[in-house]
Amino acid sequence: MSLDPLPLCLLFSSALFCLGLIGALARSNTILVLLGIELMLNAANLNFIAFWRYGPVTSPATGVMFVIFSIAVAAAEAAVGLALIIAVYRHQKNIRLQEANRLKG
Amino acid sequence: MSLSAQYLWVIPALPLVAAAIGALTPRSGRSLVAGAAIVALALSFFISCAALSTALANPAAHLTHNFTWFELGNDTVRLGWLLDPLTAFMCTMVTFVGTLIFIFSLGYMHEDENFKQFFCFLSLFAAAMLGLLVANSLLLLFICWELVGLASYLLIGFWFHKPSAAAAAKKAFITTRIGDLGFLLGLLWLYDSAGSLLLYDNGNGVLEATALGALGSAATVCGLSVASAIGLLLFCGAVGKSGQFPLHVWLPDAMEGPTPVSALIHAATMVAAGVFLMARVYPLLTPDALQVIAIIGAITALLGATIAVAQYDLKRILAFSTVSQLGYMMLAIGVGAPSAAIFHLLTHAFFKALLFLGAGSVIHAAHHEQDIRQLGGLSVKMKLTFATFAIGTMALVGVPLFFSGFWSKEAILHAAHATAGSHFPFYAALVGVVLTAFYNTRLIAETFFGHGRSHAAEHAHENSAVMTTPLVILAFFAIALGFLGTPVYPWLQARLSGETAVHGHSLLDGVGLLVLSSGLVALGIGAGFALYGRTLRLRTKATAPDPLAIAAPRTHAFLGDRLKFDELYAATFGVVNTFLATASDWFDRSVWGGIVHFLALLGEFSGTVNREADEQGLNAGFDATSEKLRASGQAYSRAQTGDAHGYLRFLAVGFVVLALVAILGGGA
Amino acid sequence: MTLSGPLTFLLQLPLASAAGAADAFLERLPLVARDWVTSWLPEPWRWLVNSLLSIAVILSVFGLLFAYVTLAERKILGRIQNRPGPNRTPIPFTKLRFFGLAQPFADGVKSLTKEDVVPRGADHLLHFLAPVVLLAFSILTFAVIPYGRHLVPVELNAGVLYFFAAGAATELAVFMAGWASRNKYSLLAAMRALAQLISYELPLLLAWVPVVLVAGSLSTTEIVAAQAGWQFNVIPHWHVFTPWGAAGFAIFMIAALAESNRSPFDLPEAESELIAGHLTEYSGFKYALFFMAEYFGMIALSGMAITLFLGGWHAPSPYVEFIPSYVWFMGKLSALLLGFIWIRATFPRLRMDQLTRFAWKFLVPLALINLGNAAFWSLSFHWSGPFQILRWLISVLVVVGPFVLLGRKLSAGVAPRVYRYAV
Amino acid sequence: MTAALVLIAVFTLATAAVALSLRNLIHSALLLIASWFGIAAFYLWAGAEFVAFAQVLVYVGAVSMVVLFAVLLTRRSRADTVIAPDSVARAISAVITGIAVFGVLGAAILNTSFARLSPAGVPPLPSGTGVSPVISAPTATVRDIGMQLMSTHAAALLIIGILLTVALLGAVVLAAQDGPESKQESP
Repeated sequence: MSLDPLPLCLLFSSALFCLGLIGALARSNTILVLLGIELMLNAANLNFIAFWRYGPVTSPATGVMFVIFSIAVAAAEAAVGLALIIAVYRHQKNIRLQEANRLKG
Repeated sequence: MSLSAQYLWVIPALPLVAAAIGALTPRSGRSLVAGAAIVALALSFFISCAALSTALANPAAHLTHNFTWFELGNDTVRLGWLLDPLTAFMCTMVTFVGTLIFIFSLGYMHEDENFKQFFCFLSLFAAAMLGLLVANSLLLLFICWELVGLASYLLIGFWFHKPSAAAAAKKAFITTRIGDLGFLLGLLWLYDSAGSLLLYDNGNGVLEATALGALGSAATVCGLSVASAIGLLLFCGAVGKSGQFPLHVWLPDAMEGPTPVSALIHAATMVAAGVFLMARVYPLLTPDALQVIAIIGAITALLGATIAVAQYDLKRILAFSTVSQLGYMMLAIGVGAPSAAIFHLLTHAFFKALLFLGAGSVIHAAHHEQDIRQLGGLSVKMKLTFATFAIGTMALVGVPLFFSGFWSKEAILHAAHATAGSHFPFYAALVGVVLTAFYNTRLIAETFFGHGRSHAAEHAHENSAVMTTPLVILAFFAIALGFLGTPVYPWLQARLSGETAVHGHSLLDGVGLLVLSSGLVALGIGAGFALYGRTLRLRTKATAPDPLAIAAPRTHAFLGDRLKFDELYAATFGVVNTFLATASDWFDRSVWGGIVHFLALLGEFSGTVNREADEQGLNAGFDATSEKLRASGQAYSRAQTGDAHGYLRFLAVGFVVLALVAILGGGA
Repeated sequence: MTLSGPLTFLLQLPLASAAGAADAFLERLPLVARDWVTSWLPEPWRWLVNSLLSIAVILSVFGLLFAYVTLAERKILGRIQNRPGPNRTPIPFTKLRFFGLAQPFADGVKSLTKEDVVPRGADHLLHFLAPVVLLAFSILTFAVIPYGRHLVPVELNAGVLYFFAAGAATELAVFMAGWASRNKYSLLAAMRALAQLISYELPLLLAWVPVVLVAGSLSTTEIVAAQAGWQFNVIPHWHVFTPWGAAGFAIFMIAALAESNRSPFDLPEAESELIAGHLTEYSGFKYALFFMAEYFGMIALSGMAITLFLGGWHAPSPYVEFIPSYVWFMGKLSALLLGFIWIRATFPRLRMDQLTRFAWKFLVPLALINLGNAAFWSLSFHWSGPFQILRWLISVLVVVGPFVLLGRKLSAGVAPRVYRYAV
Repeated sequence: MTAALVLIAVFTLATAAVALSLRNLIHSALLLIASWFGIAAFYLWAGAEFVAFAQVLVYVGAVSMVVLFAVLLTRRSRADTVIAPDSVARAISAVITGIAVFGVLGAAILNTSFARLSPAGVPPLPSGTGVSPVISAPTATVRDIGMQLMSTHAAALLIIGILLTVALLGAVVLAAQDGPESKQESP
């Protein structure tokens, strides 16, 4: 295993991504699932920064830009997601994700 | 204090912002909207003063600032601002008179429930008018021109619940639009031949030597040179906007609007736009075109003065006098004296605004009574209004030496006399002077002297200071402004023609003309006094007949019907229009309607056939297919488990499988 | 390393004081002192000691300031309410009282020796962490404020953002305190406090955005540098002396009052109505830590207000520039803190609905309009002559017009209360 | 430098892992906030100052509050914040899936030679020497970011603004109670 910073950063971010994935898959509380998804988003942001920092193109701040927009979208996503959770809670009196399946075929 | 042409847009932008504030404020924000409108226009006035001082520093220069609006294929459409003495004088006048009228409106419209909209519209109007003045592109000028038309439509029809006001607004809008069509055609033709609509553009503008030379050498069409044709088309727009014969009919009807609107639109600004346009494009006009303009102007001047003699409505008399005075201005342009035309425009703006505001003051005091037969004896009750109104009238008539109208009219007469072309305009103008003096004497006598001939007139009293103060200020200028352009020291004309030196000449040079016109004025006043002044004591009731009607009943009735122009138009254009409409209607109903009915029957028949075939033949097959589709859909829908975890897991596993395939496949 | 290092250093001192204001001896005194201390140490250690020194200085100076602000507050409130305030604490083992100057230390000893009560069933870890987190983040905010010409602990490119990012974390501590107490009233009060903090976060942020817009930087040092210079040598170029700056400063200070839970926005604690809001279940030194963090927050926000609007460490006139910059900073800070105390003694408390309505319907729209105003200001910077007057006029109108309109809307249907039987 | 990265990574991953395995929702949320701090620390480490502070401001200041409010609003009694354990089978399958994904990603990363991605003319960074790579680091000052936001990315900025507004309104509409419903629900 090399000690270059770029692979390390990427390993870090993929580990974070997989943790988020495991959380989203394993937990039944919708809030925790949403938080897992937030973690996955953050892992993607880590990649942007890592490539911006150590990638081939050095000058423009494109990676930073992307992360800024991504954070804004994540904020919107969190607000809408949690509002959805509250709406779901009002309908079925709990927020277990596997019970929210009324539209199944 | 100086102003770069680059910042000229601030002048129209300020009232525009005020209009926007007005549009966005709720109905209750009366004082805010009125305050914003007045403050914005006052600021515009100060900036206009800065512009004026800049322009006067170098009157021959045309300071411009051009920029690209958008590009369309290979053509770039460019707009710009222009600063020269013409623009600067007009801007200063419009903002100053406009501010006074706005202030007057505070009092006049105070009880109106749509007070807020009124100031919003006024600001919009002022913005459009100022935009028209600062434009360095005929396109931008045309856009603002149309905006002015829209604003005047809104303002004339402000009391839209009155059917007559709504009709007058419509009439004004449509009549001016006829002229605008000619204007637009002229613009397109000009763009086609000159390749630009910028007025001044470092030698490439349409008013500069290159383009003018190119136009002059262009081929002729039907005996007219292209330049003359374009000039006359542009003049069409001015005819509509400035109420020249034969499109003058809208202007008197526009008096249905509130009086400050009449003062603003029909005295100071909008009607002046046509004259301004002609003065602006003056370098473009050929002698042929100028001849036509002079004759139209002369006819208008005579016509307006003649009709005004037999009107009873206070504001309508003033309106016809406006028509007549605009005729004078056009006449001046036609005889080659645009600076005299603008001089008269400026003086006229002040004294006509004064007259309209004075009329507004009278009307407001007399509980919205406008019929001069119902008024009378107001000189005692409204001393200040009477004094200022009298000053305005004397300026309008051209009472010698001390009133501005005298000097500006003198300049026009002088130019008309000196012209190389036809002398018809000159004689028409002289007759107009007599008539003007006559009907104004009648107006003053009927309104302010004698007995109050109605309840309203007897109980009128002077208005508040917010209404009388503008009158006093305007009266001052109605006197003072004339001294800017006396033959002895024609400062204004010199600056307008781009000269820095002023070449005055002694009064004695044109003394014959001076004496002649003074005599004509005296004649008119004398005739008016003889006919009206002496009989005032006898008439105490509103029903008493007009002395002129007794003297010449048929002429009076004909004049009173405004030479039956409306009837003439109704009988000619109206009848043709109605006929065409009826014909189209018939054609629509029977011919096209028949075809459509036939097609519809055909469709109905084929539909019946289709349905039969469908029900008997096709349906069985479709039903079977639908069943199959539904079954397969149900099968697929089982994959839709509603288990979000399952979807996510599926996604992740799918990713792993695909990645493995890619890695192993790529490695192989 | 020999002793010659410190000695040569001392010899250079007179030379240093010969130059201009920026190099005046008093101005450089803190730097000189620091370099003198570090010059005793071997080279590789110096940077670490440098940082530790600034941390130690900030902690001690502002710790002491906190102690005496509490004393000053009690004394001044007492004066305003016609009573003497604390004046009896003597120097230990003597009878010297000195107006009760030892009071803060007595308070400290008292709160340290009190029993630390934790409710049964409370979340022990969070109960402990809440004051720690709060205090930590309050102290973090001190890092980017420029205290003097040469005195910025950390120079950050996005210093202002850092300040408010660290400030945002205090909300977390409030929530932790309310939730960990296992007391439904604590929790409710914490929710109310959060609603207030979030509501006033928005005007607070929007109030300083115009400054960033005009100064063109998020760095605190550059914002201070942008306010250098004087008009006619008496009117400093501080942002507060522009229409948008004055409005921004007012909004900022109001929002800062609310953010630091000060009267008249002290609903979360409201000692006279609730017990202590989300701090009900805290006692002893934890309570003191909360108290300390709140005062730190207030001091930091005042420091930021000085940096953003009041010209930072700049002197108000070149004639008094000989007074070193950090003295000016501390002077302005004391003035603002005095203002806080005075307001507390003067204004009655708001109701919850009035509080949120004031933020959302008045401060936020006003701050947004002010942002546009600042944009206009920076776009019209080259206007001169009569346009300069026009610029001021428009800018003032943009501030005053919405202020009047919004204010009228806010107080519509509300009349001053009439006390019919009280004379 | 690398040591700092490893420290940050371990902190972030550990807090995230513990957060996602706890049964107490409040503790999970708070630990996750700590994890977000770790990510902000990573940004700081990588020299993206502005992003780090934005991360703290948005996640710690705003998203965390929304999460905590959501937790408190979706429970009926205090005990509800401690949720029942989830099914073991699903947890095991989740861990297996996660490890598989990590295996694929990790293999891909380790098998890629990133040296050729380094900018031309700059030699690949020496490994393990502890020399700081700051020399070749790209700089993105706040001014650069602001300039780019207002020029190159102006359209994106506007769209994000609209998106946030719409999301805010949508969230309010979703979470707001309807008139008659609220009457039924209030006991």
